[in-house]
Amino acid sequence: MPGLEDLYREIILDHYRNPRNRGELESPPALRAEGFNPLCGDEVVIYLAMGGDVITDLKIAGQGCSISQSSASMMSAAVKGKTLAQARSTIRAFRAMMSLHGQALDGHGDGASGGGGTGAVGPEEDERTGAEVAAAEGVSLGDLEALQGVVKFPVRIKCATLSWHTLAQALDEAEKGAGPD
Amino acid sequence: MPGLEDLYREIILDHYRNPRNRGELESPPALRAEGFNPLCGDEVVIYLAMGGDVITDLKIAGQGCSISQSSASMMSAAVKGKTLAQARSTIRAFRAMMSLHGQALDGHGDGASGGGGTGAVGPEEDERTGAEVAAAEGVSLGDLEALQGVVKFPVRIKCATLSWHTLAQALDEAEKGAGPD
Amino acid sequence: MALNDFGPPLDVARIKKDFPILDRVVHGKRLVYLDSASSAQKPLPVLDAMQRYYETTHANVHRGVYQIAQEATELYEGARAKVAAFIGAAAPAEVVFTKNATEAVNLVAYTWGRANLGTTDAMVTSEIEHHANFVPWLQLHQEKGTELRFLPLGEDGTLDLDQLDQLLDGAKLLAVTAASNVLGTLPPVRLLADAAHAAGALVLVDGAQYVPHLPTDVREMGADFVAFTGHKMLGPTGIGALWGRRELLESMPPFLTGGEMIRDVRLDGFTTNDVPWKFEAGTPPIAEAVGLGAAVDYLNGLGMSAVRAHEQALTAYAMRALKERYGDDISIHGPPPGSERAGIVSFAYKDVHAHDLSQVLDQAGVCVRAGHHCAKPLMRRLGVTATARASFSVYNDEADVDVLVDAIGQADALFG
Amino acid sequence: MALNDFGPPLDVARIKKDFPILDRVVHGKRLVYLDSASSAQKPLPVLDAMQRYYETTHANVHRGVYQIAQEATELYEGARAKVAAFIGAAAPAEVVFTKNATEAVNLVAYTWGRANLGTTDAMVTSEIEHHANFVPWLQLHQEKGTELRFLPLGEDGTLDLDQLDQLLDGAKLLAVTAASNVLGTLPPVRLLADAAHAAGALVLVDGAQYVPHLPTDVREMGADFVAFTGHKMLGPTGIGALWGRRELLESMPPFLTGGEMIRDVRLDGFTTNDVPWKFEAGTPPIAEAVGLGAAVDYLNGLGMSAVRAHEQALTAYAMRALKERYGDDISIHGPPPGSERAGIVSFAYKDVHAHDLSQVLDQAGVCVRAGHHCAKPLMRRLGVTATARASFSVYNDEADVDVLVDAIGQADALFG
Ligand SMILES: Cc1ncc(COP(=O)(O)O)c(C=O)c1O
Ligand SMILES: Cc1ncc(COP(=O)(O)O)c(C=O)c1O
Ligand code: FES
Ligand code: FES
Repeated sequence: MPGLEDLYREIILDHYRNPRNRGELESPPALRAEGFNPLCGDEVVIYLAMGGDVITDLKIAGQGCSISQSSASMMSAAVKGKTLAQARSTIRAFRAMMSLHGQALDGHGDGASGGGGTGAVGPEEDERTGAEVAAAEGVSLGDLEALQGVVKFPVRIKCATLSWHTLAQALDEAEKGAGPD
Repeated sequence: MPGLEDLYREIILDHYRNPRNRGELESPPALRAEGFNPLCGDEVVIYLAMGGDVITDLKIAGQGCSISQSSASMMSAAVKGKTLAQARSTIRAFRAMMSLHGQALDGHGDGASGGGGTGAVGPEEDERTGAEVAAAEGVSLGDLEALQGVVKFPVRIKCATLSWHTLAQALDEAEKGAGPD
Repeated sequence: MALNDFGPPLDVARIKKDFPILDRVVHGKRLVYLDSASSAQKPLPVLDAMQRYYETTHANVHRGVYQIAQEATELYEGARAKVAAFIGAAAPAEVVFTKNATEAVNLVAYTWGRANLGTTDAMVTSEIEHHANFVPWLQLHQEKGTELRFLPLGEDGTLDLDQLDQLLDGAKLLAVTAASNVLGTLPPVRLLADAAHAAGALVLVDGAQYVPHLPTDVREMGADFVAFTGHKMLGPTGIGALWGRRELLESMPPFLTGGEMIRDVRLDGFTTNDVPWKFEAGTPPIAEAVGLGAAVDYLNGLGMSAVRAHEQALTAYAMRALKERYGDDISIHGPPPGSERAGIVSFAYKDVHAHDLSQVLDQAGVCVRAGHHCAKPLMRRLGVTATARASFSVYNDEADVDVLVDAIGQADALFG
Repeated sequence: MALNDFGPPLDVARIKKDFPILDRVVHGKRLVYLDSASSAQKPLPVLDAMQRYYETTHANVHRGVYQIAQEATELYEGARAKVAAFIGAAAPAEVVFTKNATEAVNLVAYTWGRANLGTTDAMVTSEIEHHANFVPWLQLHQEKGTELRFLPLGEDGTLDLDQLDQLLDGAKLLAVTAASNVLGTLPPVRLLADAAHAAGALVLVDGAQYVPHLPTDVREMGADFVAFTGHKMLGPTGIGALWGRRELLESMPPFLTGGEMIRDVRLDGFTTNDVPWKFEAGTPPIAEAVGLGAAVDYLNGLGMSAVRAHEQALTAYAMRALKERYGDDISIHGPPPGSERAGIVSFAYKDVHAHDLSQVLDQAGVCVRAGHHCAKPLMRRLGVTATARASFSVYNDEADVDVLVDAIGQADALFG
């Protein structure tokens, strides 16, 4: 049976106590996306400033538990300054790490046992581990690997993935904005 | 555990094989009432000819199981030629005999365990036995007492009472017709 | 799965041991349960799974952070995954747990139906439907004025498809059973579904009598919705299921509202959860899902092809035995011997009323259903008010049929 | 029954032995189950009644002539009679079995509500409702334009009744909880019902958190409808109930349609069965009714006054203990100590998120719920997104509370 130490790693608590990139950006011009965890009612808001293909700034607002807050904080550190494509790769690797292989309700990971998702999970999920996907994508999850223990606590998976789903939405917006329209 | 002999007494089978007063009357002038057993889909139709206060003729049509057919036949024999008041007394006594004291779904007997009644049972039901009610009402159930065994087969109670509910409806009609309107 | 891809045949003697109720004695006789089409009996693994759930794991699902709530949620969602795999659903999210098959059909009628059907539309159903797949459409017809049409019963006990294309013309829905609970008829669902889709209609299949007895692949069926029920497939009472194509379920408005099915609620509005939870308002039948999951495991253990082969053989045996013993004194409704039918035999003996016959059989320990079987339009079509019906499951064998056949003649003593 | 007409006090040590799950060990600790407001645990007599039912008597109800079908029907209808007596109904026919409390409320909204409420009418509910007694009215408001008004939460954790008469003016329905699942608040239902009736409104009471814990007399409550649920009253999942005044139930159109709820069906129309069956389409939760009947027997055996006295004392003890140990680091929502409340304590510890707190408590074997408790409008009103909630039942004692109180401080190690 997993213990608390699997969940609340020191790095996680540190990001929770000292969240990085907390705040807001003026929107517009910044993109704004909201995510919602129906299980608990917690909410995350992401502000995204793009310079061409690059995430030049990113801020996080909203509230939630230690897992969601630290995951958002680590995510912000991981993708700030990165290109859209790099951010997508990181999302893929993180989602792979968070997925419960074979148990998923919709056949592609995430929240096998959660009463409700926070938005559709993309069909890009696969059967590889997070590390495998990270290697294949050429990204490093770094600190984020501390969140691996969350998988052992299925109802908390939504906490960890909340900000990532929201980021994915924001990136979709960003690409739509940049697209030929 | 009750056996078949409790249910299918010889008198009952005799009435089933040789039903009394089977047929129809022209209506109008005869009153016509239909009863329906939702459990099995069987139906009884009663034709009632009144001469003032007296049931001068009565015919039974429709179809059903041996219990419902014989009960209707015996009923027709018991009330034909009787006054409205006498017929009501007989109905009361018969219903009392058929009621499952204390088990009834609606607090007044009849079909404690049947999925659906064939119409509201009047509030005149009481806690006395059929014989007590018959004595108090000054009527004799006679052959009808053979139906007592049906009470041990709760789902068949509706079979036995089907024609009686229908008769009660017909009498209501008759009284309305005779009333000051 | 091909129907003739049999696993080992059923070892009924061993199977009977899994069903404690079969040890029961009534009127001094062993219980011969031939009413599984009404409700099936439950094997010990199903009862044990529920008992164990309550004794070690019960908690409300989906929201609890603590250990047993997590375990309960995994068991509940795990059961959904088992049921989904059992019927060939694309994903567990396509399986909505309801209280029975009836609620499953009503769910579609109240949501997709109310949202999509109007006065100028038509629905097609059939004359052989159970009330569960008929009254909801009649109610909708009365409320919305949507035309209701019927595939008629043919002379041979199957649906008469001569007018199929005309009937489907302008229809938005075909609601049809995959197996008649009275006649045992197995309509050609795939053919009907293809015709309906070609005509632009969606297809709801009543699988209540099919899913428990034949290998089922909802996608091969070509259906858009399939309704079925736990208690007829060796599972507990209190649970049924609606399978629906995911995009359809997602496009439908919610039905029952309250906890669990929402994403957010404000004083002035609410948003809905993802499927399937969007349609599961309130505390779901948790222990019942666990039991249903165990029932699916049990059936998979036997092999659905073997189940079908067994029940098919037993049905043929019963029809033969009845005719051999009673000749013209017995008449059997539905498809003639030799044709495809589910393990259901409706019959009449002389002019003994079905309820009287059932009462006589009860004295011999034999449980058969008598009545209209919740298919009154079909009864009127057959010109009867009631039939006696024997139906078979994995725990029945030829000895059971023999007891039935012997006992029927006992009606002569009373009604001969 | 007067609240101070106590039977003997509960012997919790003996009661605990009836609940096998309490022997469970999680994370090396004994299970301390403090989430009964979410779902209660089940005593052996309830589990045994269901097991015995399946092992000896199962058959579909209401139609079978044979012995076990008759017995099953008697057990099912007998359970209805027990439930009816438990809540003081005038007759068993006033109790409709549903799948849960949520369906019970929806039943009224879909039938009586759709038939009787229009654009010019108003409904009154409150800010402290569970989604089950809120979203159905919101949905009806969205569909029919019926105005929806709210009794506000007052400063003292009870409903603010200052505007009661204005709110009820022109209202046709008051839908209010008898016990808040978050705050433990016990609104003055009789007073509210009298005012509503005076204004010409019907009264639906959400009894989900009341019926399991306080002596209930639906007629003394003055209600027209009361919804409640089996799994919160020591009964199984998969069953709930709607009590309604008989004339009202009789006057309402049907809801779910199909088998069992009909009197007759033709291709062009149907007539409905008598109440309560009119509202019980399809195969009902039979084993679950048997289990619920056994739960009612169990509660009656303890005595509902004694149950209430026990839970009230335990709640007061918990509130005192939490405050004594943690002072201002703990804040408790709802009515202040000393006032009436159900056995429910929602609290916050420092600024630890409720889910993190619940996760810490789980390591100590303590099950408490964290979240919005399906009462999001109330959460917004309280200005929080979630609370931690401990709730009590007959199998809890002061030792359980002590484990909870001790464990809370362990959050400091992580979040201090
Ligand atoms: C006050 C209240 N009403 C209604 C409900 C709904 O009960 P169920 O989920 O059994 O439908 C609950 C339980 O969550 C509740 O606490
Ligand atoms: C063909 C068919 N459809 C639907 C049903 C309804 O199932 P349930 O009563 O479980 O809702 C039945 C069972 O009686 C049936 O035989
Ligand atoms: S509990 Fe809400 S995000 Fe973790
Ligand atoms: S079975 Fe229909 S009246 Fe007896």
